[in-house]
Amino acid sequence: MPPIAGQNNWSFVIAAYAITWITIIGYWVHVHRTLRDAQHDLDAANAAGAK
Amino acid sequence: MTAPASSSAIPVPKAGSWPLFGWFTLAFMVFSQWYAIATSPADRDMGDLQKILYVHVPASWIMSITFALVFVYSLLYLWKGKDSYDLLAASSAEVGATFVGLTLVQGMIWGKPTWGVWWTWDARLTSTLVLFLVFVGYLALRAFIDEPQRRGQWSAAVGVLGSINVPIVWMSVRWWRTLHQMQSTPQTMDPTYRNGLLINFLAFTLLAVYLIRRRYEAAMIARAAEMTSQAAALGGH
Amino acid sequence: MTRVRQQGGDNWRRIRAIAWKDLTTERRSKAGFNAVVSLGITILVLFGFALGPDAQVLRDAAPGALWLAVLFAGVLAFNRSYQVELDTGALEPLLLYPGARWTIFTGKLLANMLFVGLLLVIVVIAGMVLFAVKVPDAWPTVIAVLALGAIGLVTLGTFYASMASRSRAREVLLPLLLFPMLVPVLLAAMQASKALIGADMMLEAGAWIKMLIAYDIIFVLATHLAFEHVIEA
Amino acid sequence: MAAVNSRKLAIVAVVGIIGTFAWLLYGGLDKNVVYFWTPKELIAKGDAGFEKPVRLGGQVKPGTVKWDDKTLDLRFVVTDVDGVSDIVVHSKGAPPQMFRDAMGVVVEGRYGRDKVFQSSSLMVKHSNEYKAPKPGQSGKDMVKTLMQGNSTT
Repeated sequence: MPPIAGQNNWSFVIAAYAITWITIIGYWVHVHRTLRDAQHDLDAANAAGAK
Repeated sequence: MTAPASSSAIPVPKAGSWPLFGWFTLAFMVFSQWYAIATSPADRDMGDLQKILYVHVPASWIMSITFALVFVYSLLYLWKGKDSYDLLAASSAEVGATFVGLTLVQGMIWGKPTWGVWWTWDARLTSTLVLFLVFVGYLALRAFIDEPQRRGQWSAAVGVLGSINVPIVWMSVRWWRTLHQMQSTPQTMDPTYRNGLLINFLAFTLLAVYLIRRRYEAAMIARAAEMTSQAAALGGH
Repeated sequence: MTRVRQQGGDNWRRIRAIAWKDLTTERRSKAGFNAVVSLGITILVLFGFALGPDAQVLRDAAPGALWLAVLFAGVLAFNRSYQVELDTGALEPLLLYPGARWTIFTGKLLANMLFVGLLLVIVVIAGMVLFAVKVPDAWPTVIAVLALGAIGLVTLGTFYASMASRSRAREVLLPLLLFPMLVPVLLAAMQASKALIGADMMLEAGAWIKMLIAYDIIFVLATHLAFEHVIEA
Repeated sequence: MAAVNSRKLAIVAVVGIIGTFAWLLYGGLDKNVVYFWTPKELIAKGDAGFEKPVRLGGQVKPGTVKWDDKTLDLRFVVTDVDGVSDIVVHSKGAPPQMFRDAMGVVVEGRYGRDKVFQSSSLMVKHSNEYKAPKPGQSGKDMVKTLMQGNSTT
C-alpha cells in the first residue's frame, strides 16, 4: 500500500475546533462591542436632546 | 417646545435576561462538544477526523436557517414596512455570513485529509461558496447606502431574490459536479454518533438565536440614537 | 373589458417609449457601444493568451471565455443604462407619469437586451474565429441557448444596476451583487454550449436548456415584482 | 382600477414563479445528468469512450494497488459494483489518506486506447455513513451508497 499522506489526524481536528472557537468568540466580541457603542451613542443623543 | 425627542420615537429592545442566556449557551456549547468528542469512537474509515462532524454540520445548518430568516424578514419588510423587520433580516444575514465562512474553512480542513484536496468544485462546496457571496453582496449593499428607507427596500429586494436563487444554484452545481456525500441523517449514523450530533445542533442553534437577537438589539439602538440626534438637531433650529 | 385592453395598450406604449428613448441615446453616443464591444473582444484575446496556443484547449474553453467576455462587457452597459436619467435628473419625472412602474423596467430591459444581443453576436463571431470553433451541426439550438442565456444575464443585470448605479461605489457593487446571482445561468449556458459544440460528452444539453428556461421565467417575473419597491425608494 | 390590475398581475407572477420552481424541482429534469461513469458504462461506449475528458467512478479492486516509491506511480484497478468490468487506472503522486482497497473512488482523466485510464485527479468518495469500526467489515456497503449517489438524487 502507498504511504498515507498526513498521518496526524489530530492536527486537523484541533485546527477545525480552533477555527470554530476563534470565529465564535470573535463574532461574539464584535456583537457586544457594537451593542455597547450603540448604547453609548443613544445615551449621548438623549443627553444632548434633554439639554 | 413639544416633548423632547426621546428614544420613544423608536422602541428600543431591552436586554432582559438575554446576557444570562448567552453565557448559558456558551457553557452549553463547551459541554456539548466535550460530550460529543468523549463519547464518539474513532470512525471506521476516517478515524478521529470524524470529530470535525460535530462543528461542521451544525455550522452549515445555521447557514440554512439564517437564509430562511433573511427571506422571511425581507418579505415581511416589503409587506409591512416596519424597521424592525429590516434590521432582523440584516442581523440574520450577518450571523449567516459568519457561519457560512466558518463552514467553508472547516470543510477545507476536513477535506484535505479525507478527500486529498483543500477544495474541489463539488456541488455542496460550490453552492455554499456562492451562498456566501450572496450574503456578502447583501451586506455590501447595506454598507454602501446611508438612507435607511432606501437601504431597507433595496436590501429586502436583494435578500428575496438571493433566497430564490439558492435552490437554483444548488441544483445547477449539483448537476455540474457531485462528490460530497449525501446529507448525513441520524439513520445513516451509529447511535454513538447521533446523540453527540443532535446536542451540538441544539447548541449551535441557541448560539445563532442569541447572536441574531443581540445584533438586532444593537442595530435598533443605533437606529434610535440616530433618530434622536436628528430630532435634536432639527429641534435646535 | 375595453378599459383593461386600453390599459394594456398604455403599458405597451410606455414600454416602447422607454426602450426607444434608451436606444436613441445609446445610438447618438456611438462611443459607448464601440467601447463595450472592444472590451469584449479584448477579454477574449486575453483568454486566448491565458490558455495558451493549444487549439484543443482553446476549443474546450471557448464557451466559458465567450460568456465571461459578454458578462464583463455587459456590466458596463447595465450601469450606463441608468446613467442618463441620473445625470439629467430625469428619473423623478419618469416616476411621476401615471401608469405601472414595472413598464419602466420592461422598457430598459428591452433596450439592454438589444444592446447585449448585438454585443453577443459580435463577440460570438470573434470568438469562433479566435478559438477555432467550427459552426456546430446543432446551430439553431446554439442560438437558442445564447438567447436564453442573454435573457437571464440582462434581466438581473438591469435589475441590480437600478440599485447599484444609484449608490456609492457602483463599479464594485454591481458585480458583487450580480455575479453570484448569475452562477446558475452562466453555468447552464456554458455547459449547454459546450455540449452542443461537442467538447464534452459527459453532459446533456437538454437538461441545461430546461434549467435556463426555468431560470429566465423565475427571474423575469421576480425582478418585475421587486422593481416597484426598488425604484421608489 | 389600476391597483386591482397590478395586484392581479402580481398574483399571476407569484403563481408563475412557484409553478416554475415546481417544474424545476419535481419535473424530473435531471435524469440524464450524471457525475461519473462506471467502468461498465465507459467500456460500453466503445470507440467513443477513448481520449475524451471523463470522470470514472467505482471501487478500488482489492489487491490491485501497486505503488512505486521512486517514481510516485500509482496503478490500480477500478471495478464496477458487479465486480466484472475492470479498468486499469494510472495516476501520479500520493493518494488521499482514505485511499485503500475496496474504497469508492472517482478519477478524472482520459481513457487511452491502450486500455489504461490516465488519471489527472484522484478523489476518494466517502459515503454519508459514520460507523464505529467492527471486525470483519469491508467497504462494500460504502460503494453501494456511492453508486446510489451517482443518480444525483
